[in-house]
Amino acid sequence: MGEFASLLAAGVAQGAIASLIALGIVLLHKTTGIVNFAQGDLLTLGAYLGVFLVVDHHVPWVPAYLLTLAVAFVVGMLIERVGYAPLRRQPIITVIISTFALALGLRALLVVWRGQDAQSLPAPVGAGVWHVLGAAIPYQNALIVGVTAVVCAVLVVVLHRSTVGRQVRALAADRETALLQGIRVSRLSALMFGLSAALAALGGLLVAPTLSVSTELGFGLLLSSFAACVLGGFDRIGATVAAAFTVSVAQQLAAGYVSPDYVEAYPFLILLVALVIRPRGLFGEAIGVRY
Amino acid sequence: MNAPSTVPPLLECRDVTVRFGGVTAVDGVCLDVSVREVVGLVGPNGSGKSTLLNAISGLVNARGEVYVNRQPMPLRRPGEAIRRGVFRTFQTPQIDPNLTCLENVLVASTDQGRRGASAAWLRRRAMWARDRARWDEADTALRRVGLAARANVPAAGLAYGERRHLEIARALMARPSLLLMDEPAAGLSSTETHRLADLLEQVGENTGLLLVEHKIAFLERLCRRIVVLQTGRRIAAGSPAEVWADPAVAAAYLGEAR
Amino acid sequence: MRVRATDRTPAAAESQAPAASPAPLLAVRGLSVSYGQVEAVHGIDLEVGAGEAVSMLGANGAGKSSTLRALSRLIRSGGQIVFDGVDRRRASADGLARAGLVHVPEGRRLFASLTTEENLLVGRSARAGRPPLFDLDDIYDLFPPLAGLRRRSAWALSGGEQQMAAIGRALLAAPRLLLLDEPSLGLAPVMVDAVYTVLARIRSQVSIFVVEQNASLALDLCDRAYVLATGRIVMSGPASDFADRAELLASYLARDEPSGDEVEGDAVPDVDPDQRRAAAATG
Amino acid sequence: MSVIDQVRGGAEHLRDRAAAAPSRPAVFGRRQWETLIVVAVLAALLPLVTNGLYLLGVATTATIYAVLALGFYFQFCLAGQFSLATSAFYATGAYTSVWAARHGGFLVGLVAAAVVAGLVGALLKLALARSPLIHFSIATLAFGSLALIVLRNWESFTGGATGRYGIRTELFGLSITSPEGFYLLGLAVLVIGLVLAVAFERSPARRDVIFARDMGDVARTTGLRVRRIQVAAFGIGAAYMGAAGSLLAHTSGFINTTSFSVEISLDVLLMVLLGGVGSLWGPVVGAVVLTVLPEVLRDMADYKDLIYAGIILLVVLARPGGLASLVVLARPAVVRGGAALAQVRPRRRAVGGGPMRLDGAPLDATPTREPKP
Repeated sequence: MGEFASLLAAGVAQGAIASLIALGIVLLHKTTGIVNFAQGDLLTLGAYLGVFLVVDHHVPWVPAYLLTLAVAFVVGMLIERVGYAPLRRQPIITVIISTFALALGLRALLVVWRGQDAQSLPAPVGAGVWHVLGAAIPYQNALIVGVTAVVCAVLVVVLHRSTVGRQVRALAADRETALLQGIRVSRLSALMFGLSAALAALGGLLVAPTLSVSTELGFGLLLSSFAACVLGGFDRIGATVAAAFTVSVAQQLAAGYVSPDYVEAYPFLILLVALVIRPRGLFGEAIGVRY
Repeated sequence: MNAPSTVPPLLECRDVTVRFGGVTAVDGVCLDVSVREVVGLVGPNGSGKSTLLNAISGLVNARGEVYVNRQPMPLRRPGEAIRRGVFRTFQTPQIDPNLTCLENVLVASTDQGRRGASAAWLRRRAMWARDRARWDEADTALRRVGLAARANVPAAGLAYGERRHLEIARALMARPSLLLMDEPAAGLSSTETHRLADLLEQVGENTGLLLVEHKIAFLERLCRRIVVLQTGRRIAAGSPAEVWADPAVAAAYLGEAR
Repeated sequence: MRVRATDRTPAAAESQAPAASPAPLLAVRGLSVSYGQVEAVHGIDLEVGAGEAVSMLGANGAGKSSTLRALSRLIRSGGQIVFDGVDRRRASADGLARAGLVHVPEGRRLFASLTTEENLLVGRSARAGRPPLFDLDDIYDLFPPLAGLRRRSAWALSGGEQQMAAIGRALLAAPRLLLLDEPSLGLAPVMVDAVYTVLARIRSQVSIFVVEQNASLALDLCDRAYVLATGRIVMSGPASDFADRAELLASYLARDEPSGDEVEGDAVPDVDPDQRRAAAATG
Repeated sequence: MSVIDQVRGGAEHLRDRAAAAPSRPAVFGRRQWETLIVVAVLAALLPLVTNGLYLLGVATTATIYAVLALGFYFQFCLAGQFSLATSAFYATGAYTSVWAARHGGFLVGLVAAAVVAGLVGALLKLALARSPLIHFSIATLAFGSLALIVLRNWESFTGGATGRYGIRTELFGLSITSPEGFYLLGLAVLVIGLVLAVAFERSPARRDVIFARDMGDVARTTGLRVRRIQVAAFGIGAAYMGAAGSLLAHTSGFINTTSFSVEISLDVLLMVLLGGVGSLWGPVVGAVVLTVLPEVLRDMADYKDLIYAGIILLVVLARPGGLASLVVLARPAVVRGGAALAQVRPRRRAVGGGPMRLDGAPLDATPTREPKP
């Protein structure tokens, strides 16, 4: 029993990180149609900023985390200016490829700034462990799940209750008609780039204490977040978060009970099998064709 | 044109229905086109004309039955119609800017043989022979629509009217038994509209035509029978003269007479 | 004074300015839209006075929708667009909406994934500080069927219900001028009547410019009307001048092709000069 | 696939141009065969110019990446399938070749690598045929990672982490060991790849795959079997990548899973973008440039990626057509250049309605040099 619980706990924690990144990707895709391949490297940026502030400059972890999110937000807005706005008329694939270039550039900057050797970020809640149902759950994992739950709750409330949330969903549904309602579409797009970057950076800050921080950190996690986005159909936030947890828990259970050396392979296997059955993702609906 | 009753039916639509969420764009429409008959399909904006064409050519989810030469045709699959000789053009001419005019026509060739990679690598001689025959056919089609001089010009450089004619050349290349046309005369000057009518008159001699169009003078010259749709339903059908006299049609366009 | 289409004068009929009213709320001079698509607009002039209701009639493909999309800055256009005394050619679509020129698009285009009430609330984004003309309850009074559909997702509404919600959404923006693009499109006659009854009720509070095919209802609602055919205004004048339905139907169905754009093509099939400019304009 | 047939095909074209074919698709007018022969001859002279182990090694790697990039050209530029599984097909080809070469030398290994990788690619595309572009691209990213993990754990086939070493390369009975030999082997495979690519371009298959890529459902209503065309094109691309894997194994003599990281998929993508997506020369130019560049930047290793990113952003923002459209040798595809040509060339009316050459000049006129756009 203990082993199941600990696998489940590990899966839930990993699912939380994957959902933070996936949320950023889906929100951005819904409002701008762009899939940002630099999302993973924004996560790495968040982790490194955390290390820079907390380890190098002994900033207390709450202001350090807030400052990191603010910086990530600004970087996200910059990416919108450099990688999205000038390519307004280009086909989507050119814009996606420009996010590739930005990802490469960001990773190179991090290498130049922090060098190659791995670093680590101490867990803000200490390295203690909880014993629940025979499973040893590190405090950090609990913090990850807690923060993610709060972030998701805030997002749902803002999107469904507030004016700006309704405007974001309107923009996602029909950009041209959103313009006709007087919604400041270009400003909102920039905000969405910032928000998705901040979500990724938050993911970085939370996962850093559990793994060693290297320039490749983000890209590895990105793949399982993409799997969640595709399974969620790139469309609905609830479906994406559910898919993120499903994929991560399934991965941990399969690693525990089937064989550990394929641990990284399971999310991809799940994604491929799901896509063969549901070409548009588990929850994706057929998109009406207009001629 | 011969009376439709004695001529075998080419296209038969029974209760074709298309629904987008709460909106019923096409509502149980029945429509027939006989072999070598030219039928007009008219109606105010939003009456479901284009959606009906999309349903027949498998581009939108539709319910109901459609028969071609009395054989049932499965809906919702874009390739089924052409396999039964039903070709369609679009409201906005669908031209591939990355190919030349000739290539835009050649792709519709009914000769599917020796066109793949294996032919390109292993049987080039046979491939050339087959392709030259296609070139001749495509060249004649381009001449018929007056674009022979533009054979090698990339389609991206064509003016709107020329794109419209290129799509018709592609239709000729496909040698369909039934041609569905979505507002072929839209955006054309009156000269071009007359020229298009001349061309379609020739085409209509051995090919069935179903024309969605607003230019009534153009339709009257080509069609013996016109079907009128309003809000997805068929509200009138008959010869052009009968249709224009029908008060329901005037109401469909102008609203209820006050 | 009504200028008839068959006159040999140049295509753009000069519109007779109504009795000396204050500067028009919306004044359009030489509006032209050219792109590879079907509708092109060739230099039209029109006006809507404050508190006035004006209609633009025309058959399919006459250029009605292109005119509205140009007015609301969704597409680029030539000519001058003066709204509220300010030339708006540089304005963005969302900026113009916030200035009070609110456009109810063709085909209603509600936000499918939002509920009916959420769609209405989004309309307030364009109010931008203007005192509210209507609040939510007023909308449910004007359109009773919507009261029962607050929580329903917009994609599940019928055509008529969607049209009501689209107009309600625009009214919540307290528009200074309401642009309506074919409100009768695809609606059953009983629904069209319901929509026009509401438009008649709000006439006193909002200036209206409605583009329509359904001439009789539009003419009942409006003071003046223009008729557009192949991108040119061929008739304009007070609504009473358009009683002759047969003639109107004739211009709708392009029975008598306006001779204005007759082009003598030479042996090689030449292209209508407008089309070539259109293609060139789009590059 | 007999090489003689290709050469005859080439000669056939030279004869064709003189024969007064009726209006013939313009793409056949371009001098692709001549360009190919010039490139092959020039490249073959390299061993005479230098015998440095290091330089020939870099040149051999350039040929391998050029074959990989050609495979990506078939999948992305021609068929429009944005795939990130290049490294998986590359690895599959390498290990298959090592396994097959034991039974019949390099040629058997090469063909086996291409066939197996090609089948895997075709099956992947077939299985995901109805997925939209973004879903498919991410699925290929997943497939790439999955395949590498499977290969790493498939000890019997791949030798696991230690990999395969001491790979011998026998061709027609003699064993190739010298750097010149490896380079010429790489060049030979690249030239065969180019011959097949040019033959594919000069056939109806090119227009079908481009129409299917650009027009989707409209192509289906026009009668094209879009799924079959795209599965074939994706499979052919994967076969090229398998062949490149075989080349890597036999010219480096040693492979293990670290030689096939996901970064290779990114590098090949960047090569094609940098080189140009408009013609089959783009990928080749991009591959050579991006293989040589890091060697030149050797001392600025840290900044390598930064410079890459800068170049790519510049190319994507400034010249969507990529470098190839600048290189004189790589004639721009008639498609992109054609539009400029159409305007530049005075419109010549057919005199007396006689048969016309494709570029509008009356038949008897000698083919004028078309101005470079």
